[in-house]
Amino acid sequence: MRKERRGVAEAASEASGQGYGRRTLLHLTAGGAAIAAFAVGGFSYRFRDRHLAPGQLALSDQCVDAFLHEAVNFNPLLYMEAGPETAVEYSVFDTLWKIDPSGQYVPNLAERIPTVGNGGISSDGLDWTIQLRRDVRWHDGKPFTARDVLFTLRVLMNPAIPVRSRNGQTNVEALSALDEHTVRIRLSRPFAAYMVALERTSIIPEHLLAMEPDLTRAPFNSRPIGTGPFRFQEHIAGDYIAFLPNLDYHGGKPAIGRLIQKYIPDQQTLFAQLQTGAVTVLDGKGIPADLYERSRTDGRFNVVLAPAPYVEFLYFNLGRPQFADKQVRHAIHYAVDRTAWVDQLYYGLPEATLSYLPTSHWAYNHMLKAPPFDLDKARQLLDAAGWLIQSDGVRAKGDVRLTFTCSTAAGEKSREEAQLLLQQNLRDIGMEMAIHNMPGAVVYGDYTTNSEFDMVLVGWDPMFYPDPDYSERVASHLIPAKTGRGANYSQFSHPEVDQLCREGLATLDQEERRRIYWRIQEILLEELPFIPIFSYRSALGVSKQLKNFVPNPYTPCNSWNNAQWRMS
Amino acid sequence: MLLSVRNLCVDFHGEDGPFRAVDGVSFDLADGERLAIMGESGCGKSSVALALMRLLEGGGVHVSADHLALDGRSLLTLDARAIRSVRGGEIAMIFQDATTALHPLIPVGAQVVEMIRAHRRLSRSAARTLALSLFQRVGIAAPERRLAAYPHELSGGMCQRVMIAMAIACRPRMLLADEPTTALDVTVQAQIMDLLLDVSAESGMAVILISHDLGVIAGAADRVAVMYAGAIVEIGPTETIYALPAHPYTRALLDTAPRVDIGVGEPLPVIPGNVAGAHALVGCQFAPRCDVAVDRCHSARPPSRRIGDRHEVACWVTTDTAGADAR
Amino acid sequence: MGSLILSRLVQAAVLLIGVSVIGFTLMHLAPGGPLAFYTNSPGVSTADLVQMKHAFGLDRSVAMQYLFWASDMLRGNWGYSFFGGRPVRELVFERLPATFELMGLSMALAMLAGTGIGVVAAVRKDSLFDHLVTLWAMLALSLPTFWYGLLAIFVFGERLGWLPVGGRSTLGAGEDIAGHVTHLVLPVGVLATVIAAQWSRYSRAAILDVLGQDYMRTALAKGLSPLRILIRHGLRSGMLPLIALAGLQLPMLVGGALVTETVFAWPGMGLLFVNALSYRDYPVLMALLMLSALLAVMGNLLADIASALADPRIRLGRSA
Amino acid sequence: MSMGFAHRPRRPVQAGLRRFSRHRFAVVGLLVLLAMTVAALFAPWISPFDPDRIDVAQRYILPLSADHILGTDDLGRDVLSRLLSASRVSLLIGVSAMLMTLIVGFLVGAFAGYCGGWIDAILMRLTDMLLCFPNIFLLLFVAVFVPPSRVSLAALIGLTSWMEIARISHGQIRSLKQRDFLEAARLAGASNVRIIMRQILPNSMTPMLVAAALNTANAILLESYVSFLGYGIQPPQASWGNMLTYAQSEFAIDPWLAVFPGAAIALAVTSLNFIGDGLRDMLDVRLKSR
Repeated sequence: MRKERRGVAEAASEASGQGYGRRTLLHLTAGGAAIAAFAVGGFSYRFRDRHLAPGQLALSDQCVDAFLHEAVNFNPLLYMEAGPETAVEYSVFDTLWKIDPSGQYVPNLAERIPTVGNGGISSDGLDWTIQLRRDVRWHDGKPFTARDVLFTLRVLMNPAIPVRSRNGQTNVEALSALDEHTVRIRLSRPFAAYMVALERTSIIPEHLLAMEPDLTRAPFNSRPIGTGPFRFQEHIAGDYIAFLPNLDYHGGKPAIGRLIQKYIPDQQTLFAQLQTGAVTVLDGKGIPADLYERSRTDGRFNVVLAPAPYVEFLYFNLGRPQFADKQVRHAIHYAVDRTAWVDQLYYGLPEATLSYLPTSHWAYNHMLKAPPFDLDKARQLLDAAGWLIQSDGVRAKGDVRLTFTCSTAAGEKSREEAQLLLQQNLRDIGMEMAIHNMPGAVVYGDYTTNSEFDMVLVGWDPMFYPDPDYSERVASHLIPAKTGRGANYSQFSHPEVDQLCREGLATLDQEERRRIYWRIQEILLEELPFIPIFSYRSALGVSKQLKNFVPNPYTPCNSWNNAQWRMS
Repeated sequence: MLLSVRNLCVDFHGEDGPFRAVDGVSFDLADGERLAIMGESGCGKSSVALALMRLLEGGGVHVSADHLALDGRSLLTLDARAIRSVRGGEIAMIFQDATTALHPLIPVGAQVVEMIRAHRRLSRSAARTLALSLFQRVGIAAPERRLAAYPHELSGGMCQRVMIAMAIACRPRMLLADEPTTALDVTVQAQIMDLLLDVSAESGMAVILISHDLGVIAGAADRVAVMYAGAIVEIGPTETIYALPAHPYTRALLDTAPRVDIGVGEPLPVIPGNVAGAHALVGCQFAPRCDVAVDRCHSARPPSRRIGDRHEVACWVTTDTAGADAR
Repeated sequence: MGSLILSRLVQAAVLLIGVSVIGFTLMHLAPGGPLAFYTNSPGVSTADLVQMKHAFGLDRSVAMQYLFWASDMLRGNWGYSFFGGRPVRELVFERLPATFELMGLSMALAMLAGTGIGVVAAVRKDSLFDHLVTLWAMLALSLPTFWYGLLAIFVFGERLGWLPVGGRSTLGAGEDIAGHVTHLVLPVGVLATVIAAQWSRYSRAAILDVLGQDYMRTALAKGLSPLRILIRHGLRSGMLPLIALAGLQLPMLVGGALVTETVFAWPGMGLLFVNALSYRDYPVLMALLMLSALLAVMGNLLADIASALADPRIRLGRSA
Repeated sequence: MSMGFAHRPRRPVQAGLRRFSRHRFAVVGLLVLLAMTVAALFAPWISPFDPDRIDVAQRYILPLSADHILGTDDLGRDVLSRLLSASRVSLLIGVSAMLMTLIVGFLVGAFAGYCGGWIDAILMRLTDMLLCFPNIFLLLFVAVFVPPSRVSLAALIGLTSWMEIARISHGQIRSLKQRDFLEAARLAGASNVRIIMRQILPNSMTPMLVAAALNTANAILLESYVSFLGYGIQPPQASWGNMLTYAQSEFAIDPWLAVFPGAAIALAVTSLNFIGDGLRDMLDVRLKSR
């Protein structure tokens, strides 16, 4: 059977010199035509879709702000993913006031910042009167009024609408418009963080949304109209969002010709795009730590360090018998090699901290002392507390073994490596830590909220950052596993902290507050419901052409001043 | 002589090592003559046929001959174009299983037309008319309709008729029929053989009939060549071979004749041993199975010697005796 | 023909229902859920979660949820994404062109080149060319595509700077066909190379199979030219299994470029799928699953029809 | 056999082995794979270092320098030791996924083919359907809902790629059913299970063997894809896939970190593919190459 095939094969190959390849290809072309048609379909669809692209715009005038994640919901009250969606919010929408890099509030839609001094806030801290600017227009030309502010706040207070955060608004007792451009808000209790709550609240247009039957499904959410420095132009899903400058912006006409928010899901690709100049800003979480060294010497772009309000924590579940003993938590703290963690695994990019606040925060307690990385000390502590090494090499006390899991959202390399380092150090002091990482959707689900974890490695910010309030995560009445609300997942309960949290929110005097939060941080480091490791600092890659790019440690997003960005 | 073959050898260099399938075959064929090549499966008879058409070249197959000529023209030195005009044009070939030898996706009529137009300058419609008449000639009923039929819609016999129609389409000088009836029912076999003889007689076409079926050969061939392990061990007029087989192998073959009719394609059970690989032995290839072999048979290859009128045999034992008789 | 299509359509409907039930159940039995993302947002209270659960219909039993989903689907309502609230159909259809373009182009190129290479390799079996092709195909198929993708980005994008390394167009360049083509080069190059390697194997095997057939020898014995034999006799039957295969690869148009799209930031379905997976965006996931299943069913049907049309031995009306 | 020619008598097994050994690529593949398997089996004894031991002071050591033949990674772990340890996981996943594939595929195919009728129709149409989904699509869809581990990954890969085997065994059984010996077995009073295990299984073994080699290769590749998309084997355990994935970001710092696991995957997969090819030639089975 095989042999005569040879004859044919040979005979056929005789012809190959006579160009049968070409004819074959012709035949095959017909076969591939159907599939090629698909491709052509793709092309034509694409170009029909892009009629908006301004042919005459100089590319050099365009700023490409690139993120690892994609913004999908542009409604500033509804989106969930901080980062790219916040960047959309800052471009298209305005808040009553902003916060500048020095931590000062700057009026935006409001005429001035309300204070007790200027009468904007009543002396009991309950009545807030806010004067609005009269020269602001929505992108569709309609004037901005007090009705928009009231509408926005009412949406936040409407329990039927799943907004991103209604924090602070729960303290609102009454809302009213004194006139077209004056808003009066009455709080039910003095609430210091309300300044931040409003700083975080973008105003949405009442005239476009009041009639929407279901705000969560409004077309507005994908074609937003705001008062901000940039007008939404187009969104190519999975690709980019384009904005054009709002020529009538009340804060002055933005300097860049076109702002593009680009979505690049792979870190390596994102970085390569920065190097080739296809991307103006490598934004969001920035350059991964392991590329930080190299990016500083690359020379094709600037590296801008942007502190972010997130702190990396090891959160204990105090409901677990292993962690109920404070000595175990302290022993683990001794086994945390903060220096290696920060300097080696994260290449010195973030900043070590001993509190839930970054060290640069005004309320940071500089008296906190870091325990040394000392495994012997850890062993002694455990021995003294009666946790003795068993035959299997793992410590135990009674029938409680020092065995537990540590979870985080899978896929973040540096963090997983930190887990490995910790795992090794803990093994050396007789604890068995199993790594149990899961996709984010699982880790941050019931697993965390119902306190089903042993230990999680997370990066979290204070609820009202830059306000130092942290009651949401430490107050005993906010343990979701017990009380059904709050975010005190470690189930920490400490009467003095509860009391201090209340006091801290009730006063507007910063010195008084500093004293209170210093004490809270002191207690937390002693009680150790969680171990703070470092506060985040992103290494942003910024094209040398881009001027006025100034990161702001008090905003979750670097686009806070993008009206001032300029391409040279 | 129409066809003259001297010392034809076919060597395979396959995955199982080098191996000589045809080992020094020589014979002549006259115009209109019908020669049968007889032998067990695997004896190299089909290789001879394919070698004549130069269908075995390349890919580790080597064909050589001292002399291989059709009408005095050497077939071995023809270029690709010339050999193509010989194939189908001067030598046509039909195969054992016509149902697989026809392309399953092309209507049989078109396959015949293709053959015609490959060799004769005829318009498509003229070729089709010719194909129609050929179909009638080979006894295909309702030829109009059958032209458009696909092989799988026809019976095995019908397919073989199509093959024959295709083979005679270009009036070749010679027809190679490689086991043309093996795959057919006994009743159909006879019809096809009759048809084959008929058309060859009519056009004066020479035929080489390759078969292991003694019955078929007896009625069809003028001369018979008996092959064993790649070599012709005996060749002579049909009556002579059947009546006075000279080679022990031929004798054994004839003895098993009744059984061959039953077990088509099976090795001959009564000849002890298996067919040896050609060139594996120094002496006579048949010696290990031969019941009359002498020492010499194992040490030296017997040459083909003439022992009668057009009757040649390659056997030490027979030729020695015959030679003695002749002397 | 009609009855073939009809019976296959019935089968397809049954299958689609099966796939949807299995997919839906699997999704809902799994740990984690779409609300996890909201949970992670510290501003969302437990009461909000309950409210959201209700809004998404997640407080109903899985069976009820399925019925609601299915009846919506049948009425052409694909549902709304849990994240962003956009209609799923809109989300999917705005991604389709990009994926079709990338995958369609890659598959077309790969099938052309792969088939050509495979045919030559088969015809010249055991030649140096054949061995090289075999080696190439094996290597191309032995490393994950993301590896090639990252290598290509590193070499052609970052180091040499010849080609853009991600995205689908030069941003803001308008209708820039040249720019568009340069963006296609790397992802299509990587995908097409891998698919072509596969096709060269398929077509080589198919042609080798054909070359061993009796009718190929007949064609030679007829004195036809080798070119004619290869094309009219060889390819005609050699292409049969390939046509069927091409039909079966139809669903690749949706999911085949998953990894490549991630690497090259290609705004297609693959990215949508990966994101929907990590967010547990059930309506989007179900839509993609069903779309893929639909294409699979269509591909099967097309393969059968194509085979039936090309091969007279397959009687129409009876499933192959 | 349209053309007969004499062939040397040789026992089929011998002939098969000879054909396989003539397939030079396959022989090389087999040797490479054997070497890898032996290395994997003895990994704990031949590893120069503890594969999981972190020593940040010793990181990014280049290959062929100091004690680390293949260098160290970003945590200062010995790359060679990790590769060896990873080969245990990856090969194990490959093999167990393959076994899973064989078992599920064979059972489905055999059951369908043996029962015939509507059971056959349903099972085989389902098989066709699943076969149509891009493998990675199906795998990811399921992988998201199951926490990744060696066992679950192997099971997932196995459960999402049994369809080809089912088709093969189905085809085999349908053709075997035509033959006499099944009838004979049934007449002799053998039970269905017995017939399947004793008659059908051995008879459909050969083409499944070929598919097994190719499936193992496929499983190893799939593991790397799943790792890339973040659903793979968890640290600290190394697998070729996660080593490759982690090495991505070090591509510019230390490309060797991506080269070695890549080479290991390529070597294993290529070897398995060649072995599959060689087996195919050796057993001379006509596999529909899908």
